[in-house]
Amino acid sequence: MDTSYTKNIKEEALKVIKQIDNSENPNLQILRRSLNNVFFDEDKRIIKLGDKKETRNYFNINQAKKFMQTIKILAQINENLQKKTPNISTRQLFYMTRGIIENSDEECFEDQSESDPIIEDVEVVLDTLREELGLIATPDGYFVGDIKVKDLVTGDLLDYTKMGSGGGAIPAIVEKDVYEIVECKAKFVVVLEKFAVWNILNQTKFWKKHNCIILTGKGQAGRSARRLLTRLSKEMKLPVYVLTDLDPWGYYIYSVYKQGSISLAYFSEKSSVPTAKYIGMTTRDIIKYKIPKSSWMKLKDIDYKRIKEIKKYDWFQAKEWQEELTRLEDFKYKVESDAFVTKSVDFVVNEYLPDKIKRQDFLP
Amino acid sequence: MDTSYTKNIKEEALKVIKQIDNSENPNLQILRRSLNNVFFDEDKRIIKLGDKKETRNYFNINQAKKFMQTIKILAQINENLQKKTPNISTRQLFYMTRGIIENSDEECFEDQSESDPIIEDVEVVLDTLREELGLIATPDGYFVGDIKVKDLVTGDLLDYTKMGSGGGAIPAIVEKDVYEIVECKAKFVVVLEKFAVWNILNQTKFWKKHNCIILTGKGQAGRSARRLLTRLSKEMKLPVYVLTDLDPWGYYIYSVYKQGSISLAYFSEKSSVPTAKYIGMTTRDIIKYKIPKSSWMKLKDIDYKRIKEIKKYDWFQAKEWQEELTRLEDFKYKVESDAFVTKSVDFVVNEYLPDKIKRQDFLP
Amino acid sequence: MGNEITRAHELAEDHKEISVAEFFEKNKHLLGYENLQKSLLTCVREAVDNSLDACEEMHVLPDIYVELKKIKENRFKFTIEDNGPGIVKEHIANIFGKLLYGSKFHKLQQSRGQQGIGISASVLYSQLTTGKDTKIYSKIGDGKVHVYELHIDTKTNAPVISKEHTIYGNGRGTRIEMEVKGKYMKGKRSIFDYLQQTAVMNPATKLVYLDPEGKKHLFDRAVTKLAKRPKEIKPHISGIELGTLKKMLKITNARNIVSFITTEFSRLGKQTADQIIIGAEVDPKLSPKNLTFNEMEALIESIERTKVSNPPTDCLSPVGETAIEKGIKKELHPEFVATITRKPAVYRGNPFQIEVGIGYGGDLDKEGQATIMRFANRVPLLYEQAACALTKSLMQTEWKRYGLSQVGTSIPTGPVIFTIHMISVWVPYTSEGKEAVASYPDIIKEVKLGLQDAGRKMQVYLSRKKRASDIEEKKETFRKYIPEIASALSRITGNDAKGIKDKLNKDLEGRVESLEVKTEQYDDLELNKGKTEKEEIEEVTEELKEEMTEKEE
Amino acid sequence: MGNEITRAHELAEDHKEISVAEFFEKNKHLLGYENLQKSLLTCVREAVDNSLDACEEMHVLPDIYVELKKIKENRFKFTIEDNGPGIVKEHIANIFGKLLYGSKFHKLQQSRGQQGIGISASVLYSQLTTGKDTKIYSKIGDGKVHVYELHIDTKTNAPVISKEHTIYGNGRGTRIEMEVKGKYMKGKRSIFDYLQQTAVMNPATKLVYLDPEGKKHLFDRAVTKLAKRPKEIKPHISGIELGTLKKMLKITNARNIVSFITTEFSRLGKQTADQIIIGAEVDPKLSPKNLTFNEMEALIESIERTKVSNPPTDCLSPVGETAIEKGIKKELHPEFVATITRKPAVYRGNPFQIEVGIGYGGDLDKEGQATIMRFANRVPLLYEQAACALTKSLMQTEWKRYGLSQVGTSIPTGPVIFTIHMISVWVPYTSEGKEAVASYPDIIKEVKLGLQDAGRKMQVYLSRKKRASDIEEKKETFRKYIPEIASALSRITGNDAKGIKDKLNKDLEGRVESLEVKTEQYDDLELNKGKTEKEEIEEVTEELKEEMTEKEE
Repeated sequence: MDTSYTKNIKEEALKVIKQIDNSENPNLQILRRSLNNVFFDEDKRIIKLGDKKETRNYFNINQAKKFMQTIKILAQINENLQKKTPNISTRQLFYMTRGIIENSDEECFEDQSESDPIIEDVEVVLDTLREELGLIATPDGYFVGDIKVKDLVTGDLLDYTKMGSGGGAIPAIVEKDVYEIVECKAKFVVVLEKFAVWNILNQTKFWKKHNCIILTGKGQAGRSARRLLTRLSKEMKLPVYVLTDLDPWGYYIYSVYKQGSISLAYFSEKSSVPTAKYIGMTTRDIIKYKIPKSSWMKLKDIDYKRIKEIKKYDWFQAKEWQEELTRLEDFKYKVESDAFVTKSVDFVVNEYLPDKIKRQDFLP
Repeated sequence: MDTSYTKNIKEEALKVIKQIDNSENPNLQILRRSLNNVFFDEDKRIIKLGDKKETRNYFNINQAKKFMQTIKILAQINENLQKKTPNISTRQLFYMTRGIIENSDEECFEDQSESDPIIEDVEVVLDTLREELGLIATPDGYFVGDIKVKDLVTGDLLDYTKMGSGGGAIPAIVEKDVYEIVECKAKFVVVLEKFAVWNILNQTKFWKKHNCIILTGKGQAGRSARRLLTRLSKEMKLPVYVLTDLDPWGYYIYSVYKQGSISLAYFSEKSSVPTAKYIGMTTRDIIKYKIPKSSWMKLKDIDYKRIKEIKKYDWFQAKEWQEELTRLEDFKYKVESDAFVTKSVDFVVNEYLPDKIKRQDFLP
Repeated sequence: MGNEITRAHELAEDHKEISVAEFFEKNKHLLGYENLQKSLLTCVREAVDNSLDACEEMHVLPDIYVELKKIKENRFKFTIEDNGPGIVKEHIANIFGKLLYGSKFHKLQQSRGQQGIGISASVLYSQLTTGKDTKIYSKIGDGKVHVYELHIDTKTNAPVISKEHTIYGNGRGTRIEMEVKGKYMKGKRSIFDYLQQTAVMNPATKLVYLDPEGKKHLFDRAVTKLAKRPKEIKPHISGIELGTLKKMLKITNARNIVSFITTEFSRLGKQTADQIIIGAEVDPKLSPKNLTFNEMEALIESIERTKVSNPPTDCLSPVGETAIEKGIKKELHPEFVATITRKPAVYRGNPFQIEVGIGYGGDLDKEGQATIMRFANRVPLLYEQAACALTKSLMQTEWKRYGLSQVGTSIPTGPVIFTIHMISVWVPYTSEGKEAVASYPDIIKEVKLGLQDAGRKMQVYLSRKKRASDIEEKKETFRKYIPEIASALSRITGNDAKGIKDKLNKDLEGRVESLEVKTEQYDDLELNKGKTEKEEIEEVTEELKEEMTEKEE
Repeated sequence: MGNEITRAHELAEDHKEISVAEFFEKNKHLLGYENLQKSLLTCVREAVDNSLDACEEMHVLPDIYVELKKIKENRFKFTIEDNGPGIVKEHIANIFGKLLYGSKFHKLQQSRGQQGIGISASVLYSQLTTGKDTKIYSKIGDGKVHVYELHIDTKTNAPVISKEHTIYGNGRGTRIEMEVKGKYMKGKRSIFDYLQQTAVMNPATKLVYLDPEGKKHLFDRAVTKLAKRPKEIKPHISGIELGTLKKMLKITNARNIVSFITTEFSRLGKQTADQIIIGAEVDPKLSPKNLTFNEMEALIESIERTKVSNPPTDCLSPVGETAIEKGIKKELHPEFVATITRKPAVYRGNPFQIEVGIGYGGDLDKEGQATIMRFANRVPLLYEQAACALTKSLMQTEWKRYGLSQVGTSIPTGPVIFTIHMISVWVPYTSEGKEAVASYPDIIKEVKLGLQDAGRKMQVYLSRKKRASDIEEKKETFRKYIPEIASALSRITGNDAKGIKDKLNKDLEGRVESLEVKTEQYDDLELNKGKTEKEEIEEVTEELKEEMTEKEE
């Protein structure tokens, strides 16, 4: 654990004590994480936080409790870091800081939904990621391919060509200081939204035949899957191709891998793959590959609404995406990647992916 | 793939054709999976299906569509087995059989919720598990410990002492014919409901110190986690201890590992660990280990309702469990296993588990 | 002190008698003249009711002509002409020019008008709002036409005749022309609506209506036989008030108390009279004039304890199930009509009878709440629907039981029309506006039972209809899946798909026939599930008992 | 043909005049005698109203004694005694024994009774239900007591005096004793409820009530000054009907049309009269008696076009904001009362005035809907709440704007009581039962504006109250988290927790003061957010315009 974080926390605390001594309104300066301070960096092509700061005052009725909670989370993280406790989940941190306020029956945190945003505040205050502060999210996802990683905590050498039918689990923390990529012969990465599709690729040894890494975050990507993909792209310089469902939700999952998300803009800066390509499924593929009608599902109101929203996002302004979104609206159906099997089970393995990659037929 | 299944399917189909030829009401005989044919086998201490059969007639307005659907699923599975396609998910099977009925705009299956129960019907008709029919559920869960497995499909040797910080993923299929346990030096298994707790045990190498396997199904256990645990218990004769949240939902998760569930009674027969023990958390532990109040959460109406339900289940009739359930009602709070950290982060590792195991302080 | 005496005397000087015409001139809203739209309708209603009553009294098939002409903004000329008996010359002035003058007030007989106040109030309204006189033509069949123009002197409640002459003319009938302030509206509670409803419940009537837009509407006869003329009856003894008894005792010609009871009241035999008198411990030979106050009280109490037979029912003249059915079909064109004429019943000593009609489907509007047409003695009730006992009874009926949609105790929804008709020698309106029937428990009970009777008929129709479409639907379902089954079985076994398909289709046809037989049995089974009429009567009676103890009258 | 002539003549024989007493005997529900409970209340109300009117006419502080004694099941003896002027001997019989006999009918003056029908109807009800005569004692201050026992001959609508004598006695006043059939109930619309509401809106009155259970209730005076006596006025010209104009033209003594207009109508100067006449293009020198029908119509149309000033308002005597406040506080003990007496306004030529009171909190019931007390000329209106314009106006008001909970356009909920008082020389009831005010747009408008006026006052009170508790709450919140902050900062830095805590607590106290100042500013800001009175008037007027075009009268 990096002791610089405990130093930073102490500095913040001393600033507040000084404000109190001076009878100022005790406050913390925190980068705003609200929409109006999130923007899409056209150059770097990622979603970033701006530099607008919010002043969290104690003597403001809407901020008082949050101020107290922030100080309390800082104190607990400080203690965990000092004691070098194992990594814990945000829910566990919630319990550690929850305690009942004296002379009342009110809890410091009523609910985890109160502590989670404060953790994000602390991340920006200390300019780091929660993973560095000993906090983890439950990981979810698998990957295989010709890559070897040394786990610096356990000392194990993990060979992702030898992970069996189940594949390798993406661990909760994949930061350099604990998870060192020692060798990578794979030439690109294919990310699959759906486990079932990844599983077909794994069973048919697609990764071996095409010498690539196949990775799934099982739906909307978790933190460590995104961090891992970022490292594969930035450190190993591997091209990344993403295959999702043909619906606004699938498009968005792709965009989160690529540019990050608004709600976790700060994390996005450190977990994005601006060079990622969208391999499919696209509306044009439906015709091109004659995807049968039994794979189609009617778009619902909520889908149309989501398409409209996505159309407005800065990072969907590329002409290709605007056209694709319009085509989807006109098409009136969505197609889940699970549904590729209606063509044939190995269609995605032997026909669709090889063909798309060969022709480099991607959306940006 | 076992060709006996395709033979069985053909026999079923020929039976139906014969009925049609004889102008009988075409029908299938299917073991009932409804509550009134599920019972708790007091001797074997598992939840089982009885032998009541249901006749699914075509010329019955409430059964006609289901009859058609059953035949259609049988035909598709038959085809998959014959073609030896890779394993697919139940959603993928849904898409493969969904097609629109000719001369109508009705689909054979409107929704996956229609095809899933038919798959269960097919399992009982063919007296097998879906995993044997090339169908998988998305796996979820991790385990580590001194055990080595040979993956007979890939040929990989999987050493679960060398899986790094992330641990080994439980694959979707852990049946003997593809997943062979070649060595197991671990002496027992600790099952953790929560990933966060498992993660602390893994980080602190609890499994190494106590020479055991630690396994988490991340909440309510999936099919492959239950099958794996069953094999560890039956084949390796390992004692199994389960640690869940102190609430009716936690108790029930334990009971599913141990005796199976009503809704999947047929699967339960093949996936249960009647010798498993409940290690905690119990209401008595709250006092014994002085679990602080900030770990407690008020029981809600829905919790009380669930306690009442569980109290009635045949497999919760043991005196110890009845008393425990009453104590929980009286206690009025639940305690999540995530909340153990309020004592200290290593409490569960260094104090709670070793002490409970040493004293063999379990609920049956 | 002197001052105060003066004050009381001063105050006394102001006291004077008020004419009933003055009273109603100021309180015209009590008689249905509340606003321009309703006032216009009230004028038409009073006149049409009178014409129908007159025709029926003469037992002639009514032939009525109504015309409304717009004179200017909010001003109409209203003309009505009938083929009734006409009015003898001497009475014309009083009938139109005096409030509280009429032939029906003291009679116990089912009729439309009751108070002798309707048409004269229209004259009052006309003169008040336009200053014009009303013109009356009367022919009684003697070859003459008596023509009057008149208004009312409100100070004296007496007619003022401005013109009067006689001309020659054949036939019989009355024609009225008056000018009134009013507002013409279409839709609900319009004059068209009123006339159409009148046509529904008076199916032997022919009505022609020329509306202000010059459009002519014909409501033709559905039947050509008039219902029998209701008879006049004596009062019924049950529910009599002490004050009324006292008055009757004073003016009777009966020599003793027994004959008083048997002659002055409806259907009271000597046996029952004796029973009442014994119960009251009164000397039966006593002259009615000599009864003491305590004896009268004892008599009242004894009457309350004695079970007396119901009044005669020949005083009531229902429209009849067939005639109502024809009336509904002719005007509204539903696909199905159920009608029920209940047996006569009694509330507070007054005989009454309920007739219910339900029309379903066809041309009726499928959207929204059902239409309710309420009638009292064949007169449509257009206003105060919510306050009316007939509506309340309908809303309290559980229509789901009979196959209609209904939210709680509201009006059911769907393509349905209800007609509820109450006939009685004395219809208890909640106000002189004659818009709503008062909620007497016995009336509510009868209406509910009538609705339930008709509801059961409708339910049989609806479930038959549903069964038939159910079978068709089932057949279609079975047919639909056969190709899928055949193809799947063929894929598994390699057998010929077409063979399987054809065999299954053939089998289906045979099965549908046996299915149809079975369905008929279902029909019976489901009907048995409903409550029997006896159970329903008990249920309704029970409900009403509770209500009565709450708001006893 | 001969036959038919006979039939018309036959029918004619039945026609006869009906006495108004007979009419109301049969239609007693029109006068409030619908059921036993309501009938008993109606008797008490008519008598109390008469007593209050009589005392006010003599300008004496009313002192009224009411007693109800149970004789047997559903039979009561009702006694009332007042300290009014008494009734001169010659008028006693007619006042109690003749319907439509009174002093107020022809007057345009604000008073309780209006029709000369109330107390004589009670006598009629009493004799009808119990057969007993009514006993009246009258003292006009001349040392004598005139005692009468009488009932009504309904055939002739005339008093029948059974006993009559004079004894000696001092003072003034009237005492009535009658026996009636009735039912005694507690709770809503009970006699207690009615008397309490009367006490609220007649705060100068002292009422003593001895109930059938022998319990004595005192409703004492809240003020000792009677409101000024309302004056009689002439009719107002606006909204006059053609028929009325015609009648007035006939009986006037004015020599020409100008003086007719200026003398027979309220507050009409020569200038306006000229304007009307010029507008009608009528010769101003014309004698009123010689106007043609067309000229009358032209006059009416010109009146409708001419803007005339409102009628005088000294004919109205409001209770006043302070007196109503005292009345509400004395009887109901709320924590806050807002009262508003609106300026007089006019509907259809009749001056009227609205007074509104809102009581909040204190002893009022916190659960359920607010209580609404409606009054017309100081008389509580107990029935037909939903049909009343006063209630409708209240429900259409947006109470959330004034800090109360309200679902849609329903009665708001919470510990609130509303009093809505309409005074007028002519209160337009929807029926003779005097239970609900008719929905004239001008009345609805005034009530809404009155409610909004009072609502604004209440809202200021409620938001002040809320602000004060808000500050306390905020302070408490800030105090609460200080120990947690101090301890956490201490854990991080090692600094002394107590020091940080004390410093923060000290700082908090200083800040609260400045907070209180700021909060006052908030108060203003929030009030500004609400609509101004002018905007509200415009809004209400706009709404009413729409309604009027829909159901124009």
